[in-house]
Amino acid sequence: MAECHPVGFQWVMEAKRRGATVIHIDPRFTRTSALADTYVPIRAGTDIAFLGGVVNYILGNELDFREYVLAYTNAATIVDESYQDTEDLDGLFSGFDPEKGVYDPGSWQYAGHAPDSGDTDADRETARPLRHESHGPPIPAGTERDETLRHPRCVYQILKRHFARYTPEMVERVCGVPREKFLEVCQAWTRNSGRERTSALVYSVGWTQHTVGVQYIRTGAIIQLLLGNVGRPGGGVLALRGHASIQGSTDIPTLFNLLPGYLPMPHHAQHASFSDWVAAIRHPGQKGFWADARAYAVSLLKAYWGDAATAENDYCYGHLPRMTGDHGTYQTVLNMVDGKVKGYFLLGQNPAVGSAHGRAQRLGMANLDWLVVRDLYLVESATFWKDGPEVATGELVPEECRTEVFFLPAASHVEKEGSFTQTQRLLQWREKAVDPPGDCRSELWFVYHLGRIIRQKLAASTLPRDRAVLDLAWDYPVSGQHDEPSATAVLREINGFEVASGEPVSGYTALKDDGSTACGCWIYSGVFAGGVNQAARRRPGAEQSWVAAEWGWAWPMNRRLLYNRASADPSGRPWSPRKAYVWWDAGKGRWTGHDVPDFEADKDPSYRPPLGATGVAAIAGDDPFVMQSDGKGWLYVPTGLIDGPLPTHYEPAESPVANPLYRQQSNPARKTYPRPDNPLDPISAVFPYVFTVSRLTEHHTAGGMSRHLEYLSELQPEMFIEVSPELAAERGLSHLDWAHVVTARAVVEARVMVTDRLTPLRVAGRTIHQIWLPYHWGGAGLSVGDSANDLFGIVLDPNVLIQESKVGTCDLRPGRRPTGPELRRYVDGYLRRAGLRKG
Amino acid sequence: MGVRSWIEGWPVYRQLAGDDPTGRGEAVRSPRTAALTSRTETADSVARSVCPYCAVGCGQRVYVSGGRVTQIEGDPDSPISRGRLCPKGAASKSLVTSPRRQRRVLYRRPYGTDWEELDLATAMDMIADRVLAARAQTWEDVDEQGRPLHRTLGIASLGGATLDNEENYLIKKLFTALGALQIENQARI
Amino acid sequence: MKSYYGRQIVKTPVWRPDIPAYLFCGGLAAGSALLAAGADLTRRPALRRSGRLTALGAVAAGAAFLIHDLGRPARFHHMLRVVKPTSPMSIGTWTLTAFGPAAGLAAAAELTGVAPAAGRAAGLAAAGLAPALATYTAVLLADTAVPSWHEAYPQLPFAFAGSALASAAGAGLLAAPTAEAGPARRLAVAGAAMELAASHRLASTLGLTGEPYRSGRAGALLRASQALTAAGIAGAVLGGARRDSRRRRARLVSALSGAALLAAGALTRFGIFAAGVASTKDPRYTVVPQRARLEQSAADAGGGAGGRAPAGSADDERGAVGPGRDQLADDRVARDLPGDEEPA
Amino acid sequence: MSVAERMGFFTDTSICIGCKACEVACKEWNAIPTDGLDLLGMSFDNTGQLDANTWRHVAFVEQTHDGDLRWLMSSDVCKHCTHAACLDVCPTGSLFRTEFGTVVVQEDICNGCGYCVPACPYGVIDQRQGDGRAWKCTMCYDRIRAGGDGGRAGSGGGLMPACATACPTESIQYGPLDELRDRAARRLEQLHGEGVAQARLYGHDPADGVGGDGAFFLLLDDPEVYGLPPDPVVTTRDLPAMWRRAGLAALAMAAAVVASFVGGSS
Repeated sequence: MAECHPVGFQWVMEAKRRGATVIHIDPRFTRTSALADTYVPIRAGTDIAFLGGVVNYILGNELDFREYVLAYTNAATIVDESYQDTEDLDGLFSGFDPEKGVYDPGSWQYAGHAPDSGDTDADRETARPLRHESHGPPIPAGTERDETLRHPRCVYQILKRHFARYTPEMVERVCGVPREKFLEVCQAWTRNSGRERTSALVYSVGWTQHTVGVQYIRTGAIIQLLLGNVGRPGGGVLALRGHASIQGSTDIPTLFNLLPGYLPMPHHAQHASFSDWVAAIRHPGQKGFWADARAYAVSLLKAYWGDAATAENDYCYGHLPRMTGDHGTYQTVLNMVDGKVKGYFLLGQNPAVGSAHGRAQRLGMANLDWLVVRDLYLVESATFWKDGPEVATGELVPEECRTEVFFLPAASHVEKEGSFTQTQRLLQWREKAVDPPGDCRSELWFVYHLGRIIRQKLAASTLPRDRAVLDLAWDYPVSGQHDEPSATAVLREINGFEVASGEPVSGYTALKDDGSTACGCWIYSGVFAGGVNQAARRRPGAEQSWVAAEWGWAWPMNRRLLYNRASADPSGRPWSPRKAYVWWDAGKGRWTGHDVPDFEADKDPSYRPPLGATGVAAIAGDDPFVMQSDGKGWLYVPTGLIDGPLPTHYEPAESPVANPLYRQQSNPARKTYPRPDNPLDPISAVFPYVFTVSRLTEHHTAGGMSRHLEYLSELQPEMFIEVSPELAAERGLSHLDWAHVVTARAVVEARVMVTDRLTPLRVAGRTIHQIWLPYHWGGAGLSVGDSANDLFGIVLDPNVLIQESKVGTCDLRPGRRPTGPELRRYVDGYLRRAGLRKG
Repeated sequence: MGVRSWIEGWPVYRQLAGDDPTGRGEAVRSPRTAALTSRTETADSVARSVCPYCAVGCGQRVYVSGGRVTQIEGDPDSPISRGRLCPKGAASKSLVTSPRRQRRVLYRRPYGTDWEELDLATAMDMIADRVLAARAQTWEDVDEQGRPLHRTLGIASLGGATLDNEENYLIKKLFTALGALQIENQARI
Repeated sequence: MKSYYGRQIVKTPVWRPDIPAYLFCGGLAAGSALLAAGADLTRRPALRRSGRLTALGAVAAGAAFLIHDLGRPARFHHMLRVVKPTSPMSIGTWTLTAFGPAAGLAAAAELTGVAPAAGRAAGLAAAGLAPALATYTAVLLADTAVPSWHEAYPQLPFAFAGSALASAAGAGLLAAPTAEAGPARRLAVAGAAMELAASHRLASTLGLTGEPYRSGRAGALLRASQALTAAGIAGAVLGGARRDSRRRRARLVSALSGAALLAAGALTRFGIFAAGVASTKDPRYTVVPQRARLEQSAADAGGGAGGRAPAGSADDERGAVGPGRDQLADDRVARDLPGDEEPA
Repeated sequence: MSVAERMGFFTDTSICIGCKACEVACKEWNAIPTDGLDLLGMSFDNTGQLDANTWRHVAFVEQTHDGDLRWLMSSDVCKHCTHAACLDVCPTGSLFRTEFGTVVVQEDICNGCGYCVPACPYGVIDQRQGDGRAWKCTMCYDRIRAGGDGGRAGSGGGLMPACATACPTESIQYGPLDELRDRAARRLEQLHGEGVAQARLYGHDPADGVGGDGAFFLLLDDPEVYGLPPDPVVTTRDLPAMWRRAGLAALAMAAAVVASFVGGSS
């Protein structure tokens, strides 16, 4: 966190100053470790084993916050009797289909619930679980419970059994963490949680970029729920996101499987009709606010197609494109390699350096008809045809590369107005300082005018496929010398408005499913409440409470802490005065407190839904998780995940060791792309070392915004690789000399930094060396070097289709790598020795 | 300048006449130094902005003089950042004003070996044509069972996550209407 | 001793060879002005003439070197904004500013024969300023954080004064006829002796910070200087003793010894300059004496306090130089870290 | 020039996260050229030292004690000494002491004589290649004397220096020196109370060889570990003694001349 989010880290230091204990777990000793009270080195890719150990410690010692767990989680809920755990099936859950490599999750359901009749394979292809960023998966409201937690099939008991083998000894064996160190963490964490105290859990892409990434976070969530650290101040599972508006680009997604507000992009088979689509979004009998999802969906279609969207034509549902499978960025790039894609837009993104398997990215781009790159600087993805690594190896010859490339310079963040959504769901509006120089333009300008030109060109078309374009509501006011469209007008549309009057709606509860409201993104509804740009609010922090509710605007409904009903006990009183956040004011009959209550403001804690209630009415007065279909925090996930209802340690897709916990080596449901240009080596002696990559404070992601700047480049001027003194001795590496790293995909070279900050670990009875590389470098800029992401292959988490790019296996050799055509022969030699290529 | 004022401006004279006989303070201060002030004070305008790097969302103040950005620094009002910035955020002015920044459209024709210049309006028109052509070539109306597909897999997009919500909204809206499905961004990565 | 990767602490002077050249010229000018004044008062016109002309030539060359060394030569006159008693360079500049015209006037009178009385007055004024001109440069060097200069402040003025006299005497021996060279000869011996004594003390009494005067380039320069000085003394003595027989040869010996003394004067300045430079490049010369001072004062205070760290934090040497977990790492540090290289 | 309160920096290295925001903020504000792109292999330090183009420099020291790793980070800066050698020796009056007690180079005056460079006992000020003038931290003289601006104003009324403004963790604190010294003493006490025995202040003592620093530090190891002199002394402290020795030498010189003229026959 100190490395990549230094300014956010001020709050950790603030907490430390007030007595908080800071624990840092990382494969490598970083600037965060330097300031932490305890640093725990861990083998990359084994966090579930570690966290599972913590769960086992909590349950084994009955250290869970029982009152919270019982009331607010699904610990008491009974699971279907056909469910079989990894304990029963040596690392698999019931329902696994080895042919397809997917689960039928029918047996994972709560007792009494009809099995989900979905198509898990299609769900994986379309990363369906990604929809649940704003809301839980749909299930019926009623559940069987055992409030004593003794029922063998209650979630609590299943959890206990599932994690029983994650003992301190096993943690040591798998993670390389000495058991004393592990127990120190367990004790600190549990000691600092409960009625009086809360602990926060912070993670980043070190968790998400794994074939079990979602389950990593799930394990963290289980711990935090067991310890009562969710929905309470100072608690939480906090994702530190790495880009200014990466939260926003999921909320208002440019993602193939989502529409704004986590509505699903229709699937050709699952959502052939409008009614199929709406029915699939929510479960008819579910609890909570997601039950109103039809209003959100209809309002989106009204925002897209305006007057053309009517009840009679299903609000232009037919205009939406349909998924048939995986259309994610990695599948798309492989399709490019195979010549199936004609044109590609890169809008402020540099996959030649930033995406896994850089060679596939570049060769894919070299096989397009045309490419549009919009960026501030000439990034590697714009110049790959000219000076990319494949030009050096002879795989790419400029005179033979047909890709037509348009480079359009972009406006910077000070040259346009608009909102970013930062890591805690806070929208902040930026004012424009100056006009963009030269040909530089905002994306808003580019997209708006591209749409305008295309609509002009199609104006006379009678083709049915062009109706969606011509019907589009695309009349945004423009101003200034460049006809810049109004970002404010777009934000108003995102907020939503009454179709008849054009008045902004006050929030998503005002949205209707009859076409009388339009709303571009239901979770952002309220950002323009009262006709005021709430994201532009800047009441100084010093002039308001510590929650600072009048700075920017957080979705949903300006709530700063999600599920904050859990900060009060079931009867609505704060768990403790120290940790008071929102509470029930019985006198006024309302929820009140420091934040906007994430609950119906006047629902009494004693409210119990009548039999058969659904939707919001089915949420009891002590059900804090109002977007979950049973109102509870899920320790166990009966539906919605592709790879199991509970987290399980699997080895990374490439690992130097066999899974010490189960016979099942790696995530059985992981998404793979088995093809010759994407070789992966599950366990190999040829690639004996573990490597991991991350960022440096001084650079930003693929370097497009840092390696072109003098002041940042001089601070970290060159690509380097960190190795322990032991590994340096083993491989004959000298400090500051060159070395190269080889994987089944690529070889990259770097200067050697020998440092004690990396340490060999004892894992499963042997020594495992880990090396670390920053992934910022590429061939363009002031500071250039080989790109670490070239080392990775493509293998994805099945739930969200994010690649495993935090761990792999490699070889490490002194000296520089080969150049020219020899380079590929060198890698091929490794592939042959690893048995991954014949001949 | 008269002789008198010249002499009075001579630090040696001021050493003798003033309170700074050793010439290490007041006496040796130059007129330029005496007039120094912060360029943030004299800026024509200040825009309230947000750092474009990571997702902490630090507040920034962008100072403009003569139509040029002269300083970007932390916004002390922000309850998130309290006016602080990391090295990247602190380098924001360089990011925006660097001479290395590309300010003109560049075009590489198929099989070309170097960039060419291209007018922005022409480039926009060419891109629109290529979108329509790719869409026409790869349009899929229905699947094998006759269920609607209404899409093209011939066009893809990958966006950065430093784009504004409003921009992402329009990107998704336009591409969805065009039937382009493979619209992705950094969040997948 | 601990250090930050073996890097130097104080900065190496940014002065180029202009500065030691100036030191030499300034000394030569000062000594020559003195010699000229003495010759004037004792009616040795040839010695006076050579002294006055040498003084002017040397001071002009010195000023040129000084200005050339400035980062912004066009701002030379900014030196005259202030009179700073705390700045030897300011004092020196004003001294030079007074000395230069005086030396110029004396030389002009010498060359033109016009206004001999004014010439004498100017020459005496220059001579009056000369000891300051010759010795302030020692303070100039010593008044820095350069370990081998600062610690040498008691010796440097004598080395510079002696060197100035010997150089001027050398010039006198070169230029003046044998008949008038007696004072120059005696001055050569006196100046050289002063310089040799001071140089010897520099190398022998300064402890660690004397080391740079003995080793490396500075040591070589100073040893060469001492050899030439000795030769110069011998030549001066010999040239004087044989004045009655073989006058041409005696003249040659005098001239050679004069040249040797001039060269020795230049080498002394370059040697002392180089020693200071060398002492900045190794943090030992900064840290060790300061550490010793702290420990001494802590011991004097009767406790272990002072600036010393508690024993628990006392790292071994490599810990401060660079990371390394074990012997392997020690090897690496020894091989690779810049601090272990010989100062350039 | 009215005399304001003496302002200073207290750099608490125990909370420095080594992000180098100070280095960049300083360069952006003062438009300082880069120092070149060199991988130095000194942990994460690739600027090496304070010099004409680096006015804040973050040192990184990796240490191992009994298998425990410690990574020291410290943002160094000009000390703005109470008795400043650079200021004392400057022959042009380019360097001067401001109304805030800080020491500043006037870029319109400096003629690049270079005297200040070896005079500094900390090796801070330096001559810029290609420019010829001497440069160092000004404690953002232009900012701190600007009109006040609410929240971020230092107690002196002006803006905070760029580095202190940026510093994410308040490792760099700017304020009235007296206040900072009190704060530092409390912080030291707190750290000692927490068992951080190695913590010590550096440059805080008005009785030290430079009369105390306007920019002082809380360190976690000996100063030389961070590249700081353990017991710096302003060179001009010895200036009277130097002049006395020079006077003696001058007298000796005059005496030698007199003797050489009166002592012989020709």
